[in-house]
Amino acid sequence: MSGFDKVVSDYAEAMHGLTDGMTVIAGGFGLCGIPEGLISQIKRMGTTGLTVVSNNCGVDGFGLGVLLEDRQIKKMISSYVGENALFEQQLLTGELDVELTPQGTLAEKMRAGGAGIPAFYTATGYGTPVGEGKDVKHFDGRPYILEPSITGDFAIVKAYKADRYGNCIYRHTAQNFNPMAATAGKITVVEVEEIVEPGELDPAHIHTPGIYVDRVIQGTFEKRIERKVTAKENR
Amino acid sequence: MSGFDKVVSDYAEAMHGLTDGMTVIAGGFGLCGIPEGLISQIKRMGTTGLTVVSNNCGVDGFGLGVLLEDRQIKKMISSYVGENALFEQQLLTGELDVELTPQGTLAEKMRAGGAGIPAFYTATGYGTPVGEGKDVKHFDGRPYILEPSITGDFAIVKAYKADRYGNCIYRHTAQNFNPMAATAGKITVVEVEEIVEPGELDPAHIHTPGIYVDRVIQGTFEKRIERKVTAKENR
Amino acid sequence: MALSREQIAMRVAQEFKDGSYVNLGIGIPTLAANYVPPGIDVMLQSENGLLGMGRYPHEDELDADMINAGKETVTAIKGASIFNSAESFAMIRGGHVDFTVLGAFEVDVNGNIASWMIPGKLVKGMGGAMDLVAGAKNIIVTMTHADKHGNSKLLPACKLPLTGVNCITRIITDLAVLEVKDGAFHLQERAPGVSVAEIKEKTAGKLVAADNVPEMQV
Amino acid sequence: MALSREQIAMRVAQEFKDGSYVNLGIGIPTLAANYVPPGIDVMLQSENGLLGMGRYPHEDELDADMINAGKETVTAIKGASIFNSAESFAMIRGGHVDFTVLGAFEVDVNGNIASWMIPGKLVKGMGGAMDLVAGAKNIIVTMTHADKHGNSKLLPACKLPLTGVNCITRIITDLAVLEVKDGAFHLQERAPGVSVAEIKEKTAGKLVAADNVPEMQV
Repeated sequence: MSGFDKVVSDYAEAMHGLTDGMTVIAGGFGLCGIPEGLISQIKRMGTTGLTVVSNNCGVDGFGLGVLLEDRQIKKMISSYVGENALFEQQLLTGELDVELTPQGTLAEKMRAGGAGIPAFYTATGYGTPVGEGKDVKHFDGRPYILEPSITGDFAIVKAYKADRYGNCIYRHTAQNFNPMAATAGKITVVEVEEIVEPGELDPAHIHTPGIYVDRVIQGTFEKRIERKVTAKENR
Repeated sequence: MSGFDKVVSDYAEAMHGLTDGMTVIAGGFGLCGIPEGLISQIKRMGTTGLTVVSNNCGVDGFGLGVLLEDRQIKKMISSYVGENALFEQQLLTGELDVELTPQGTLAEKMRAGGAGIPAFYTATGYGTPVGEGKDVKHFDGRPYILEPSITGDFAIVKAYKADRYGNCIYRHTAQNFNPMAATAGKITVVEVEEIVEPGELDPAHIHTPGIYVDRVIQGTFEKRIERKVTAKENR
Repeated sequence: MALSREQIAMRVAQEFKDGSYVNLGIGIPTLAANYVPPGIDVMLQSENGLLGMGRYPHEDELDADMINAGKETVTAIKGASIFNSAESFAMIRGGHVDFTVLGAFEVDVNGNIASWMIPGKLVKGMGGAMDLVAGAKNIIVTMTHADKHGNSKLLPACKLPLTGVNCITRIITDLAVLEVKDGAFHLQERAPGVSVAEIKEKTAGKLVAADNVPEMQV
Repeated sequence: MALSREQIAMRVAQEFKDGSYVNLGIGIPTLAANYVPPGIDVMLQSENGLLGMGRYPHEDELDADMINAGKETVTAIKGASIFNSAESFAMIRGGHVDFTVLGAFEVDVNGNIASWMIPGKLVKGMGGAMDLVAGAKNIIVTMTHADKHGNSKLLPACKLPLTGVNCITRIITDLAVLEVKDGAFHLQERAPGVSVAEIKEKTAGKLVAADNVPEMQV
């Protein structure tokens, strides 16, 4: 089954084909479950004019935040700016085009993009700035807005383990947006902690079937913690 | 956490509240992964005028097919009549109202119903009898039809294991429509092969989180095989 | 006297019913988890994909892959489930979460809420708040009755960009418990020692109060 | 001579590229799995929720929970994945399946296909066929060129209720391989010993054929 072997050996090969002006969908929530090495590779490549779809844009100096430093990102589609000062600054100065999108709508847009559903109705955002200019339809007397799906030229994903065929599992809450991102890229690249042989993952518990995955690369991860909070009570 | 204990002790309690004219969403594909005991309970209750949403309607004398015998079903929403003679006969005589729905659209309608999405666009069925009378919209030059979601008064589901909180896992291809059905019932009842204690199932590999589940009952299953085909070659 | 943050959280926790699935926003809402009354069990949903959120971890349990929606390190209870963001918001949008508790900048008499943006000043993004107010069965807003300049946050009409429309039915502030219906704030309870007159004065939107308004039990 | 079912299946299998994800309908399409050329690997998707379908089971491997979309007992290969029906059709609808092979009652010069219903006679339901023809990247229709009464199944316009519109680009019958484009059937290959004239005669829709049409290699 060598035709299904998705493993690539270096980051250049992993992100081969990424060019200026492309759309990149990235998994991760805050700094949790982010494809650290693939992001570094994009920084190294210096690709510019990117549209990046990701719930957050990392923090200053880590995660997707590093792509803001060299102005590689033209537009962010995110739900949360949070405490990323450079993100907020580039947003307020208008340097960066930001399409703030509710978190659940963002997740569903990625899923819909991967699933061949071009648009869906949701109550989320009706009557708010998010709903402005969008098609409204009533169902059972309640107003909903039409939200188009999202697909990307590339999807960059962080998984825990993947087999050579690209079947992936995620660890704990590092799952987050990764499975949806994986479905929505024309080229989907997965960076993993461990590559295993086909048959090692339980077929019934695979989070992302390999059909969505084009390339798999073994990564090393810093796994920075954004907010370390520990229990005050003794055990 | 007794408030989260969903386990009920008998079938009467499991299907309590089902009344004439209700909509029941059922998991299962053919005879695989069907809630055998819950179906028997509906037959025992003699509830009539039901709308049943299920990919198939069992076979003559087994699965949902038994509900056709006493004319308990007023309407079926299914993708496949197949070799169920009584189903086909009641359809052709007009005794049974049948809304034939493409399999993928049916699965997505259930998922959307559970996920608070009232309708979505799909290319499936455009230009066919399925698309007749439905809203059409073009995206990227291609026509799509608007499909409304489905919810039910009850959802009846077959799982492999569930814990007391209603977290479920499915076995092999007995998963099929069950996870979507589970999300789309006002009251969701799950019949399982084994009830386990909370903590026994790996949190990252639960197929149906307990939040969707109202009642869990231990069942016994015949698991009839519809088409037994075996390998001709020797090992 | 006006309630402390902890007391507001205590009063919020009294709303929960046994067996409730609850999503708590950052700040006062999160504190409510500490004050769930005896005999009542709730399960916490964190919208990044965790149902059955537990306590904070001890040092040796710290795990970068185990966080909540506030990006804090957490643990999971026995019987928890972990899933992707689409599934998490399917739960929320589909109305499967029983209670959502969140903060706000402003709420008005029509149940509109503004909580995510102050134009020209503060842009944090809406995160999951718009989905939560559009989806949850019961939404409880917790906030101080007035901002730090003394301006009422309970208005005839929200001025800031909205998070959701006609969705807020219950508000718990440092001064009062209010129900929102029929275009008015209906005073249900007042903080111990706080008069109806004071609450009326600090409520810019229409306030309806009975003759006898009981004190909160906190 | 017209091809046998097995020969049609053989010719279908020549279409597959190494590393293709393939969904095979019931009947001749399923047979194609037996004739995949050496050096080519395909992974079979079964729309009830299985990617990486394997051979039929031996008696001692029989498992009621392990079936394919034809409801037959099957096995899974190493590296298979199993998932729910919504996920399965997300793959199909989203264009992730490379090849779909299915049977048909009729196909017309505009790439329309009818395969699921004969009014008043046969109502089996469309199953997953409508999703498959709307979603897959390459769709191959396999069927006999004419029905058992000798009537052509390649028409100027389908008469039966449609399964999908403008979606069929490739047809493999017992007589020919045809491409559908620009409102005509374009003859690519003919069955060994079958003349272009015979194919033309048995094709009711417009047929375009070059002077030299090669024979199929089966």
